[in-house]
Amino acid sequence: MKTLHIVNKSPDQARFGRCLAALEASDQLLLTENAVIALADAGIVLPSENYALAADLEARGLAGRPTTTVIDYPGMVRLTADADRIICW
Amino acid sequence: MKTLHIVNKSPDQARFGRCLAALEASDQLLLTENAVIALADAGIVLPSENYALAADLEARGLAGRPTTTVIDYPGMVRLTADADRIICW
Amino acid sequence: MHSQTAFTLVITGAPYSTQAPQTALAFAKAALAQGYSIDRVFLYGDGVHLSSALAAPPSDETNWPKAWAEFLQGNDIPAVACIASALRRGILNNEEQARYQRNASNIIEPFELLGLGEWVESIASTSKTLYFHGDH
Amino acid sequence: MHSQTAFTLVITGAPYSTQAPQTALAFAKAALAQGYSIDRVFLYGDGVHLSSALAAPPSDETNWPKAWAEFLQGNDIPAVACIASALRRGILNNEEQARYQRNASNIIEPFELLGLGEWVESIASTSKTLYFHGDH
Amino acid sequence: MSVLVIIDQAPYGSWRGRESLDMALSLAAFDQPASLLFTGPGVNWLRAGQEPAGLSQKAVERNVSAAPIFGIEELLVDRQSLAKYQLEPSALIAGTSTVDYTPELLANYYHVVCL
Amino acid sequence: MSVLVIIDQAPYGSWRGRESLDMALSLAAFDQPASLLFTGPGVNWLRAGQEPAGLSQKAVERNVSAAPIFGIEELLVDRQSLAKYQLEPSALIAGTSTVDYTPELLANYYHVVCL
Repeated sequence: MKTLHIVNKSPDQARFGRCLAALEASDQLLLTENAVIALADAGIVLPSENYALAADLEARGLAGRPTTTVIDYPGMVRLTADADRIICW
Repeated sequence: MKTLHIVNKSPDQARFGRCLAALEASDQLLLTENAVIALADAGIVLPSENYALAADLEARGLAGRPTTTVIDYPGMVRLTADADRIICW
Repeated sequence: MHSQTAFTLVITGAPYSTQAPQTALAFAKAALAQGYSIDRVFLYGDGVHLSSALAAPPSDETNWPKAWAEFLQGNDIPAVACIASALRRGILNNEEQARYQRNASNIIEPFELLGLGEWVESIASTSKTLYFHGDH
Repeated sequence: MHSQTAFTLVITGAPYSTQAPQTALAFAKAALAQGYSIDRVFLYGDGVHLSSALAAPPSDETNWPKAWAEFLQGNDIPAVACIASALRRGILNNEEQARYQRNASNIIEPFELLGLGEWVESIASTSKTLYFHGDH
Repeated sequence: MSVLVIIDQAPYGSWRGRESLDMALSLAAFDQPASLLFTGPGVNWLRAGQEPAGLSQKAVERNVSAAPIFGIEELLVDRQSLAKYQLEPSALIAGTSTVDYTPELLANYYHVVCL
Repeated sequence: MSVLVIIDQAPYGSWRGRESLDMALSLAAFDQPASLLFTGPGVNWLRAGQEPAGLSQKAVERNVSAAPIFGIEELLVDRQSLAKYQLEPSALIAGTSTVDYTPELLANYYHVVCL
C-alpha cells in the first residue's frame, strides 16, 4: 500500500514529527503551507522522495530549493489520485 | 522586576520551551489549562517555584502532584496582582 | 478517463485564521480541471466558519466564504457544515434559528447543516477523503 | 484596599475551540470578588467568536457568549471585539451590517466593535493586561 | 479493515479531542469499524480520575470508557507516550491496549484521521 | 520603555503573525514605543523574496519592511532561530538586528505580547 502523507504544519510542531515517524520507505511525503519551511530547517531530515507545493514555497521565499520536487496544485491532485491511501497530518 | 509567566500550552509545543527559556531565577511560573500536564512529563524540567491551577489539574486527573504549588482562581488573581510584569505565553 | 476517482474534501481550518480554505479551493479547482469529480465538501470543527454569510474582509482580501460558495454553486457540489460544530460556533440556518429562537441566521448558500453521517458516507464510499486542517 | 489594581483581559481563543473564554471568566469573577476592577475586556483574533449572539451549544453545555455577556452587563464592564478581527470572521453589528449590506448582524450585547486603539489605551494605562490565548 | 482516529492533543484545552471522538462514535453508529489511537499529550485522555467540573466541561473519561460499548473496536495507546507522561497501565481507564506507534501499526487501517 | 511583540509562527499558514504585526503598528500609531522580535519559525517572516500571489494573500515582507517607517523601533531577530532555518543575514529583508533570545533581552520591555 503506497501512502501519501500530506503535512501542513510547521516543523517545530510535534505533529510534524508524528508524520515523519509514520512514513514507510515506499511512502510519499508532500509538504504544504507552513510545512515547506522544513526544507530550510537544519534540524529536520526529510525522506529523499518529498514534494512541496510551489505556491507555498514561493510565498515563503523558498523557491528553487534543490532537495524537493516542486509541484503545483494539479500535481498535488495527481499525487492524491495515484495514492492508495492518503493521511493528512 | 518580578515577572509572572503564565503558560497554557501543552509541553510538547515549542511555545512552552520559549516560555521556560525566558524565565529568570526570580521569576514565577504559572501552569494553566493544557500546560499542567507538564507536571507529568518526564522530559520537562520546571523551576522549583511553580504554580498550577487546581481546576485544570483536577480536570486532567493530576490533583495531588507534589512538585507544584496548587492555586485556585483567586490565587491566580493574587499572583497577577502582585507581579511587576506578566507574560502570557 | 479519470472518472473513477472522486474526492471528498473535509475542511477543519477556519478562514482568516488558517490557510486551509485557500489550499482546499486551489486543490478543488485543479481537481475539476483535470476531470476528477468532488462528491462533497464537509466543514468540521473551526472549518464551519467558512460557511458564514457575514464575513466582511477588507476589499483587497479574498472573501473566502463567498469564493467557496460561488465555486460550489457553479459546479453543483454538495456542501455540508457539520451541524454540531456549527451550532456551537454560531452558524445557523433558518430552521435552527427558529429552533433556538435567535434573531438571525447566517449560513451562506449552498452550505447545509447536516450530521457526521455525511462524512461517514464518504468514508464508506469509494470517494478519496482529504483533510485541510489548520496550522496547529 | 486593592483599588489600585485594575485588569484588562484580552481573549484571543475562541469558545468551543479553546479553553480561553472559560479560564478568563473564572479569573474575572475571582478578580471582582477580591475587590479588583476590570477596566475592559478586549476580544482579538479568533477570540471575537465569543461575541456571537448565534452560538447554540447543546443544553448541557455552557453558552459562553451568553455567560460572558451576562457577566459583563451585570458588572458594567466595557467589552470590545476588535473590529478588524470581527469583520473578517463574520461578526457584525447593525452599523457594519448596513455598511456591508448583509442580511443580519450577530454581535451580542454589550460587546462593541472598535479598533486596536482600545487595546493600546489599556497598555498605556496603569491597567494590568492579561492574555487568554488558545491552546496553540 | 477499519478507520483509525488519532488523538494527539491533551484533553480539555481544546475541542479537537472531543470532535475526534465524535467522529469515531459516528463511524461506529453507522456500522463502520473504527479504532482510536492516543499518542503524544493525547494519552492524558486515558488518565483515570478526571474531574472537570471546575472547568464547566463534561468529563471525557466517561465518553472514552463508553466507546467500546458504542462499537469502537480498539482503544490503542502509544507505549512511548505513556512513558513520557509517566502513566502506568494501572493509572489508565479500563479497556486500553498498549501499542507501538509505527508505520506497521498504521498500515492496518485503510483510512486515518488526525484532526 | 517599550512594548515587545513576539512573532514565533511561520508566515501565511495562519493569521497570527499578521495580527501581531497589526498590534505593533497600532502601538506605534498611538505613539507607544513598540518593537518586534522574530523567533522560532517566525524568523521566516524576514526572508527576502516572498511572493505570496499564488496564495491570494498580501506579502507580509512589505509590511515588515515598512514597520520602521510607521514607527516600530526595532526589528529584532533571534540568532539561534536564524541558524536553525539557515538564514544568512544577507538573506534577510533590510533593517533587522540580530539578538539572543534571553531573559535579559525580554527584561528591556515593560510589556510583552505573544499571540
